[in-house]
Amino acid sequence: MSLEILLAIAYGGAFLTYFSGKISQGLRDGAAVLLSLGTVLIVSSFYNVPAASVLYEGFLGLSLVLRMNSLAWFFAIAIVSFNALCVIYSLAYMKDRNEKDYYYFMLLLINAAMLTIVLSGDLVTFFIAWEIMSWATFLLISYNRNGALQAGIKYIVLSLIGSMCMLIGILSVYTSFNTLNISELSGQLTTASAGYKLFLLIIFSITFGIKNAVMPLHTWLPDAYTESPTPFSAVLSGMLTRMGVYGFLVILFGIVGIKSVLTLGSGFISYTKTMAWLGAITIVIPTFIAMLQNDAKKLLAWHGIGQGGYMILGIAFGTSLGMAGGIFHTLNHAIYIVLLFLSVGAVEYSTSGIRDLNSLGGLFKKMPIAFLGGFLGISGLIGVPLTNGFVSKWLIYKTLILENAPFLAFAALLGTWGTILSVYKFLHNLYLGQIPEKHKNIKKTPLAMQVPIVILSFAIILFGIMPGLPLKVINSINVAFGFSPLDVNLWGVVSEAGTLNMLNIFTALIVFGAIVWGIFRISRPATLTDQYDNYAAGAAIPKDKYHYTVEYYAPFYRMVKPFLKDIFDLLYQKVARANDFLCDNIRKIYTGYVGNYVMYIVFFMAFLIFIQLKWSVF
Amino acid sequence: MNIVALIVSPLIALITGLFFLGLSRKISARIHWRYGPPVYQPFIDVMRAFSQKSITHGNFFDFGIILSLTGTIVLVLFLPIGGLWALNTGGLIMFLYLMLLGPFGIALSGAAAANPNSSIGISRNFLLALAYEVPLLLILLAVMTDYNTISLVEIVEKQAATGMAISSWRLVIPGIAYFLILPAILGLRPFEITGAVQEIASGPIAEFGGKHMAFYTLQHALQTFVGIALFVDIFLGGGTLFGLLNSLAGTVWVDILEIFIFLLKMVLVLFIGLFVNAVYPRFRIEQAMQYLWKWPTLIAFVGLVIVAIIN
Amino acid sequence: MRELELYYGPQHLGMVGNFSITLQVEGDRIVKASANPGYLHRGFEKLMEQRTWMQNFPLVCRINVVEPDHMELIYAMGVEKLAGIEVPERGKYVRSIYCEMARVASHLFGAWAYANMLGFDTVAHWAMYHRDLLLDMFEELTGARVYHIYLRPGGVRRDFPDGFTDRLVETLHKIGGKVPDYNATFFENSLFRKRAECVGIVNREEALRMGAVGHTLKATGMAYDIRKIEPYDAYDQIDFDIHTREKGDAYSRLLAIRDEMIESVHMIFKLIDKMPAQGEVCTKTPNPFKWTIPAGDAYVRCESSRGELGLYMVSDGGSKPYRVHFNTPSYNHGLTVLEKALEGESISDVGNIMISLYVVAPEIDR
Amino acid sequence: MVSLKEKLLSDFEGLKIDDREADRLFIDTQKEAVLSLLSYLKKAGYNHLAMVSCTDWIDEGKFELVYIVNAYLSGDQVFGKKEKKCIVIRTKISRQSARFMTVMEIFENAEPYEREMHEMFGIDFEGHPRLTPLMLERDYKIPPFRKDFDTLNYVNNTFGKIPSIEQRKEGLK
Amino acid sequence: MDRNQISKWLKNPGKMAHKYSFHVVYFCTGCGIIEIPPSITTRWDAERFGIIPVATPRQANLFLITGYVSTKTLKAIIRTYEQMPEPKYTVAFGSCPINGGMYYDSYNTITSLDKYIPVDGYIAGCMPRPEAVFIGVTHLWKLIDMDKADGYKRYREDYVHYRANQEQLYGQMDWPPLFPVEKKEQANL
Repeated sequence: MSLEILLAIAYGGAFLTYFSGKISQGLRDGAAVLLSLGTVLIVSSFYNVPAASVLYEGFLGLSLVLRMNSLAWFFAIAIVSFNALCVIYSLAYMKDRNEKDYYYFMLLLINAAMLTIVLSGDLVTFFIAWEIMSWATFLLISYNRNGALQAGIKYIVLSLIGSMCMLIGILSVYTSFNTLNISELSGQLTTASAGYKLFLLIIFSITFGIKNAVMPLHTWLPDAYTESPTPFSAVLSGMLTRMGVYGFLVILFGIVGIKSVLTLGSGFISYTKTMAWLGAITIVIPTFIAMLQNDAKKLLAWHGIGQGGYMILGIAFGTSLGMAGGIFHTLNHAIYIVLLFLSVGAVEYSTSGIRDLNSLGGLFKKMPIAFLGGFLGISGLIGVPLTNGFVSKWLIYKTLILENAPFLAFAALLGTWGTILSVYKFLHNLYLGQIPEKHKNIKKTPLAMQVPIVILSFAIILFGIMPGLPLKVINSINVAFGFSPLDVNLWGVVSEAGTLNMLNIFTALIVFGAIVWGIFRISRPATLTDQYDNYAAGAAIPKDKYHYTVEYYAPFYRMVKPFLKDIFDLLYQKVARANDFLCDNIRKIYTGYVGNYVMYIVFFMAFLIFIQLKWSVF
Repeated sequence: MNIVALIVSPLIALITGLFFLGLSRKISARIHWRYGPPVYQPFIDVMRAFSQKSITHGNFFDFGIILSLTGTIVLVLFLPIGGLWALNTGGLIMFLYLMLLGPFGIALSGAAAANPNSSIGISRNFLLALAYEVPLLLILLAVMTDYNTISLVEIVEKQAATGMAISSWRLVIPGIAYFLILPAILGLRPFEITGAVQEIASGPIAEFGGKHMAFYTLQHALQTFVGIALFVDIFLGGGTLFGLLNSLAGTVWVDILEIFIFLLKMVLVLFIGLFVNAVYPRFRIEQAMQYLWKWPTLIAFVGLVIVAIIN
Repeated sequence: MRELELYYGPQHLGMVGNFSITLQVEGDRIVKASANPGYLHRGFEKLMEQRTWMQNFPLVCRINVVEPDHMELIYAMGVEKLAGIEVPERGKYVRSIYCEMARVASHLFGAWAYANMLGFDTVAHWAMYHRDLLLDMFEELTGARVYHIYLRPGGVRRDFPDGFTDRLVETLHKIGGKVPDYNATFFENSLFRKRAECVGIVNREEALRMGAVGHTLKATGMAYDIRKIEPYDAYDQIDFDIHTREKGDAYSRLLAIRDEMIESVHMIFKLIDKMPAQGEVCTKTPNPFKWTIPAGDAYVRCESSRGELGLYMVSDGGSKPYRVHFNTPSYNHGLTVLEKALEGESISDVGNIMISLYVVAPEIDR
Repeated sequence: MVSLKEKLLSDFEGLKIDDREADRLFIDTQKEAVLSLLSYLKKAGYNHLAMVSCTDWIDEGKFELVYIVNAYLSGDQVFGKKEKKCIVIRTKISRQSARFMTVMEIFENAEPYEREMHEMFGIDFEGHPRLTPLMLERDYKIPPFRKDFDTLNYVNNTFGKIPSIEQRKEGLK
Repeated sequence: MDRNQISKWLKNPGKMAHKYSFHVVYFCTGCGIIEIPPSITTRWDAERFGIIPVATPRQANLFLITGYVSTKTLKAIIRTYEQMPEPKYTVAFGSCPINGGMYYDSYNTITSLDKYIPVDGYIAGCMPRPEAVFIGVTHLWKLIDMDKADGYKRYREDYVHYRANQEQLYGQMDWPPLFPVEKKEQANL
């Protein structure tokens, strides 16, 4: 099967779904599920099968190329799998919503666009797919209207700034080397001057940094994650945002080449060091902001930013260990953040739209599957041993310590300990504690929601105990980029200083867990009691008023709020004011449609192209 | 060695930990001008708790406490007790993460009990953990950077060759910082915030009774053991005694003696800690955080900077 | 947003006495506190209407378990005023010494409670030990550890035993000798100051408005002390100081208590020095079973260890009181001042503030 | 120098003032005058409400409300400024329709006292923000502090009627 | 520790452990509380015998009821007693819980406590001295040895009656029955 057919199915499927929705709801749902499962099958058949094909010859004199290699496959399989799970989940979640045709169409279109991005062998295809993805995402973020529209506009404005940068980069590359084919470029760029490389890296870093929400460029993300429909939030956080990481990988290792990247700058100021520090900042600050959030999805959104920092930190060092950690973490993060979003979605579904952490509680007996998802999800997010998050974080920490960057390691570890606090609050306020009276008879979680949660929960444990499964694929990516492969087996890393063997720990935990559990069982059985039979200093429990949720870490809030508030409020306000200023000015010239913003940008780009063609300054 | 250690080291830790709990009660009693309970009192308490019929708030309530105890036992396997260790994979990072399982399990269990006192206690516990983790991470990173390894066993072995880490000037600063945060790790008096009985009715364990309480006591004993043992392992050279045992090398006696020396060092550390804790009231949580983020963090940071510059 | 109601007491280790505070909490801050007394309500004032004038002594001391002696004193004073009985000179001194001993014991109990509340076990144990030494003196004097029933209308039940004053002085020296230790480990401990300073502030204006008395008022700079304003017994015979503090927080209240305790010890020394060597200690009263007291009403007051203690008593000319109403200092402190002082404070400081206001539950409930 | 008694007599009508004791002033007044008298005294420096009490004169069919105010004299102040240290104001209200005005606007700390009076004597204080039970949890048909409430009888009828466990078991057989 | 002790420990460790590890839950139900602090602190040091106060009833096995019991307090006592895990022992302090003591005619204090919850031992006196607490505890040891400290068993067996008494006093209780109560079995007194 060739790559064109894959893409044809992906794009065609999106349209097919849309039009079948006009005929019947069931047909559309069936088509969406079948097509997304079909793409999973097709992509998985490409395992270890490198492929390349020319999609279209002579687009503005360039050929559009598709190629499948290990990196592309790794991302492609993740994209289509998560997409399939989210489509299945949507069947139940979106049941009572309007405009479902539009929703499924956009979801599948985004899937196809992402697939095109990872499969594209040249920068033009890359750019076109990137644009399709961005616009479709914008439309889907704004699905809920009102606040969502604001979030969408925030997203698209930043996205367009990113695209603009990328276009500049692509144009300058084209003028310099007369080709946009990635594999050809990687050979030619070695000859370029250091300054040019740095320029290229920075311009692309802005693009991918915006997409991956690296710290100063992250402002679009919290709102977008919070406002979009929850299954799409999952896709957005799981894979779409991580297209930034893919971009970094392609530009750093695929085009510029790691050896030349590492030579850029020296001492304290170098490209990789800066990137690593940005990553570290991206870990620490959002993690602590997440602690202040009261909206379940917003809390996860801030973690989405924070976890992105680990990936950047991993790949910035350009060692095989760090690379493995960074790429593996991309996958792991996708698994648990998708799981967490789906879990929140289930709560939202059952409680008819409540996701305020201050007003829920005690749902774990009512929705055990969603709770399982939430519990394993936060375990992965923290990186509790035996969950997947641990392995990738371990790889990253180890890279940092062995590369003699203890302060970066400190930032990364501190981020983890901040994560514990906020995600524990998440779990506690949603699922544990006292259940409110009105939630005692909530809707059951439908099967279509349970299945993806169970699958992802299983994946968390599986990759946690057998990290060798994905690490072997990642090893082949490492090899493709010219690194020495890691010595991995099924259970972990074998022959590095300080080995990791999850089997040992798994066995130890199982054995001792069995012993402890055995002792627990043979000692006197405990009586099961109601939540109202509880210690309250001798009084009867006040119903609905005996759950500690509001300002869970109140002393800490009081301590930290002044610091976090000042810095970030100022930053936000500045960004917002600048945005307002920009928009106001545009509004003066144009009538105020969203499309006009784009017009403006297109004109600007045309201007840049003109300058480039005339004087070739870039 | 490994198989022996797998069985022996949790037992040693459990017994020593409970003994330490009893010892600390005895010593504080003497500071109060009292006679105090027998040293084996915690054993009786655990036995009594086991024989009581507790209540449970559901399976997750049970799961939390089991996870907590299991995690702490597995944590002990990573600790070299003298020359005795069972597991050595993942290094100190793994150790740090496993240290989390104990409080995390208690937290899950306490939250499943649906008691706000528990929840407040847990929130305090996590905040305190965050507060002391900051200096602790700096300290451990300084050690790891100095020895350029992440393996705990290698650290102990390298110390055996050179004497105590705390006698080398680079690591004496992190050592001091560790000693400052040790009461916080052990939950001793100025930092006895989590289970402050007079404030939040013993916090996370407010709903624990019977076997749950017994499990918690065992976990607490192990936690106490681990907190002190980590200090002894990283800074006081584990079971070695300035090479005095070299003459006996190769015999079984070395292993046994090393364990004894290790435990003796631990008792010494405990004693000093207890004398500090007897003359302080407990902090408010934000005061504890401010303290921990001030001096210990500063000292640990200086230590890490020095180590990082030298490497 | 879900409200949280926390119950602080009655079954709570941080609650000294059977009292309950319902806290509405946001984060760890108290939004609203409402005191919930009555767990110890026995209807004393009703019961006393059904017993004769002398039978009421066992009841009256049980109103305040921490410091029963001032309760006896106020009741005796009330009866004396209604019946027009005078106390002999030596009896006055014995009464004053007895009451100051009770004040020291009560303040030591307060120190125990305060130290215990902050997890300050060592000091708590010391304070309780020293209080026990004083209770031994009480036992020698009256035959009981806690409820002494030593006072009676017209004086005291019996004179001091031989050598009692020497042993009392010795005991007080023993306790006083530990004051530097207390200062070093407790009152001037930097950590303790961090906990107690700027907590539960009741400034002078608020204190006056809410009718605070005793050390709560002394901590705001008001030297309001009945022993000075309306001297009873032998207090006008000796000179003593009223120690005040300015800030009105928990720490200054505690220091006011400490200073008062030390001053009390000095007062006992002065009283012993000045006491007439010989003399009656009690005026003769009629047969208690036939004793009737002329009709009328009286309001008497004295300074207990927690502040102004008042008694309004009505007699209808019979053998039993017609109406008795105690005005106890904890009543205001526990029901009005405490609720205000707790607002906006952290839940870690509930016990801290409560003990610093020295709320004794049975006194409220009666 | 006009004494306080004369001043009060000139400013208020229908007061019966008794100053038999050196530092007490007992005032009997009409119930309408209580509020104005209290605020007058507060302005005159008697700014501390020591207590609010009540006596049940069952033979007369009256409740006698007693307000005791005194001056917050500080030890270092000159005592001559206040000629009487305590002032006791007594007023009688009907026992059948026991209601009165709250004095909380004048003295804030009257709140628990009035709550207690409400509970123990069944007097309604108009304008009081929370007349919820303070001490008692049980319902008593007659408020317990009234003279016609027989405690021993009540105890025998309530606690005495509750059988012991053995008796209950016997009853089953 | 004599040999008798050792054989007892071996025979029934749980029971022996209960004897030497009394975790006390108490609250000031009355005057008796004033002698608790002396008995757990320096002078008498109850911790010698393993007696220490704990915060919540869940962790306790000994309930000290320290003095007269008002009706409002009785509710809290029942609640606390029911939350204690079995085996649990109750010791009541002073004369008042036995028969009302000097408050025999008070409208707000109950006269005999054992109508509402089972009491394993009484320490008579007003007030009992701290020594009496220890004598009470040693007496409780003997009772435990003889299996006569069976208040919790009686409570379980006769729960219907206890509950009926409680409901007779309070009307409807705030919490559901601890043990299942069958309606027809309910006493008809």
